[in-house]
Formats: sequence, structure tokens, C-alpha cells
Amino acid sequence: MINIRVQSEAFNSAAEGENLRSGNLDIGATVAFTGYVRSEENSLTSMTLEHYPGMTEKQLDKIAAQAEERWPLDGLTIIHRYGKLLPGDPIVLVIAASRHRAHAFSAASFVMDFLKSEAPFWKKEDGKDGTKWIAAKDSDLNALKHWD
Amino acid sequence: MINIRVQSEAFNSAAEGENLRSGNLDIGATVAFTGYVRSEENSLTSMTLEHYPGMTEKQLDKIAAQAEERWPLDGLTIIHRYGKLLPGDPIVLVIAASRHRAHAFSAASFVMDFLKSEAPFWKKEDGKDGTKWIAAKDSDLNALKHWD
Amino acid sequence: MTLVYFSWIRETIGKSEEEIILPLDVTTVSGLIAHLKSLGEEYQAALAKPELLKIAIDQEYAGPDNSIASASEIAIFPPVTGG
Amino acid sequence: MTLVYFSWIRETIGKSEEEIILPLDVTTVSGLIAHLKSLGEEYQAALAKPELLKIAIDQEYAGPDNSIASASEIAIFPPVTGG
Repeated sequence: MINIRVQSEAFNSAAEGENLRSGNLDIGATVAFTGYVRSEENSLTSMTLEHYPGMTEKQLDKIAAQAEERWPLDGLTIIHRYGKLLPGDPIVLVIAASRHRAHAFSAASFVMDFLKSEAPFWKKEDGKDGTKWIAAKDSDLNALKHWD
Repeated sequence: MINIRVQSEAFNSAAEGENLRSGNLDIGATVAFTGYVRSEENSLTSMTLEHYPGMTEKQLDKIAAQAEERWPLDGLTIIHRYGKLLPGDPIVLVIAASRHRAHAFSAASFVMDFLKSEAPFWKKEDGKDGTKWIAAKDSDLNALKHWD
Repeated sequence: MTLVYFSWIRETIGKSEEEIILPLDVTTVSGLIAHLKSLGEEYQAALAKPELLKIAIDQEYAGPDNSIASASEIAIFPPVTGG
Repeated sequence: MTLVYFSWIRETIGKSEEEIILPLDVTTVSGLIAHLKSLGEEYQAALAKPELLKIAIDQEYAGPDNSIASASEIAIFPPVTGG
């Protein structure tokens, strides 16, 4: 089961995990990654996430399909929010379910690495230094090399 | 913050995640691993987990301290259940919180690998083939080599 | 052909999308970028640094040499920063 | 000295713990195992395969050559299977 959603509303990670497992007793492990809006030293007032409707879902579908090809998964959920978010708010949830833990860890980590570099989202920060678009990080591009 | 508990009761992973973050706006990522009682083809009726009270907590403390030494974590939760569990029941929860996702993934995965090989728990299965103690897996011992 | 812009490229150009009719000799992504830069200062500013431009043709990533002949929607945006 | 047993070792020996007074020449983990095997069939059966025995002295893992001189609690159990 692959669940992909792009939404402005918050998500409930426990309910999403239950929904993903949905009584499948083959599942031995889930790994749930949640990303949050950070605010070091209260530097941030809010964050606004823009995305490219249509392409976002296509890219997430493609990343999920690649993860399912690489590891024997019993389920994969990807939820990413857009719009205005506050410090501490959850941004993204990825849950991978598998028989064995190593596959669940690898799949969730793989999805996050590719999502960071390929899903068309852009973050704009409002903070004490004014408003600025966040620049992409080299470390996120480098993270893809692990998966070659 | 390190939270370690060994208990017979179920846990609430969402509440544990909130408790671990507890308003720390430096946290950018949490990785939550949950392990479940599997039952392939309904082979299992129930599972009973025995442990070594006192030593279990000591070993988990030690593993958590090693994880905190290796990665800059903002929090780590380890909850492991004992007693009688049914197919689909959650057994273990590990949540690692960090500024950056790679550290949270590594720490949660490290804790699970060492917990599997060093925390004194033993699983006994009741199923259609009778009652048997589960044998340790070579794959779990091999998993430790990743961390040398 | 529809062009769509995101993030600071959208803000610098001053619109989120536009319909455009291209000269016949503009057939590739890099040709399109060069053509847009001829349309005014706001395009020049937005498209100045090629390493900060990502292109999608009909919602699939494309490189500078890709043909735009059969494209119906081309997106131009900076490197992504979600997650 | 207290001995504690877990999992199928506990079941095979037939008790979860016992107090024991050791001969003076039993000073190491391997000596303890050899001594226990002399106490009866149930010990022989439980302790037959050294590769299936894990030992903890006062709740810390120990190897066959470790001294048990200052131990107050020694645990014997099979390889762990939690998680």
C-alpha cells in the first residue's frame, strides 16, 4: 500500500501508522520519519512552503515506486504539507513498513533523501532577519550518493 | 533527554514523540522505530517476552549513552515491553530526535541493532507448531558490524 | 506553451505563469532560457545563474539540451528545499 | 553467590535462581559452568553447548575466562532475542 498526500493540514502520525499497517500481521517493523520547522534561538517567526501541484505528486509517486523496487515493503506513506507553518510544526511524514527492520530504515531514509532533492517544494522563512527563501544544501545533494 | 522504560503495558508512540520534543525548536527530525509481533500465515497465537530486570535497563542505558556519544541528539526514547503479547502488538519503540535527519536515522538504527544483540530479552512463541523459544539470528549479530 | 515559475524566480519575474509563443529557432531548454533573458531585466535577474535553475518539461525534470518541441508546460524554479 | 537463569536454560534446569557455595578451585566463568554440569543431568542438558550460553556477572556481560571471585550474582542465559 502506497499513500501519498500533499496537504496544508497537519497529520496524525500514529493514525497514519495504524492505517498503513491495517492489520497486516506480516509487518514486523515501521520506521516513521517526521520533519519539523526548526527555529534556532527563536530566529524564525513562520515558514511558508510553496510547491508545484501535480509535479509534486508525480515526483513523490516516482520516489515511492523506486523504494518499493529496492526493498520488500509492506507499505509506504508520504505526507508533505504546504502553506504557512509555525516553529515546531511538522512538515513531512514518511512511514515505511516491512517484515524486517533494516528494509524499513533504508526505505524511509531513501525516500527522505530523494524527496529533499527532487520533490518541488520551496521554503520561505519569516524571521528576525526579514524574509528569505531557503537555499538548497550541498549536503542534501551529497546524501543521494549513498544510494548509487 | 533520554527516556528508557521496560514495561508490560502498550505505549503511545505519538505521545512519546511529543514528550521527547517537548517544545525544543532546535529539533528538525525525529525517527521512530516500532517493532511488532509478526504472525506469518497466522502461525502465531501469542508471544511471551521474558527479560532480566535490572540488567535490561542497564544495557539500554549503555546503548543510549553510546548513541548520544556518536551523534548530536536532542532526545532518545527507548521503550520495550515484556509479558504476553498478541500478533500485531507493538513490542519496542525507539525514537531519536536531532537537528538533522541523518543523525536521527543513524541513532535509531544503531539503538535497534544493539538492543537486538545486547538487551536481555527472550521471546517464546505459542503457535500452531506448539511452544518454542525463538533462536537468535546471525543476521542480528552481523548487523553490529556496520557500526565498527 | 505555458511557462510556470516558482519561489524567488516567480517573485523576480513578477508572475507565476504566462503563455508564450516562441521564435521558431528556440527548440531547447537552453535556447528558451536565452530567449527569456532577452525579454527584459526581470528575466535577466531571475535567470542569471544557470546553476540555480531547475527545469521541468510537462512536470518531468529536464536538462539544458532537452528539446521543448512537444512541451505544453515548462516550469522554471530554483533547487528545491522541501522535507 | 546467587545464580539466575533465563529462557530455556531456566526451564531446563527447572529453577529461576538458586544460592550456591562453590568449591575453592572454581574461580572463573568456565570453571563455574564445568562445576554446574557436575551437579546433575538437568544442568548438563542446559549447559551442553557453550556457544548457546551468555553469562552476566552482576549484570555485565562476561567471557569464559572472567574471574567470578567478587561476583554476587551470576546470570546464565541463551543469546537474546528481544526487539
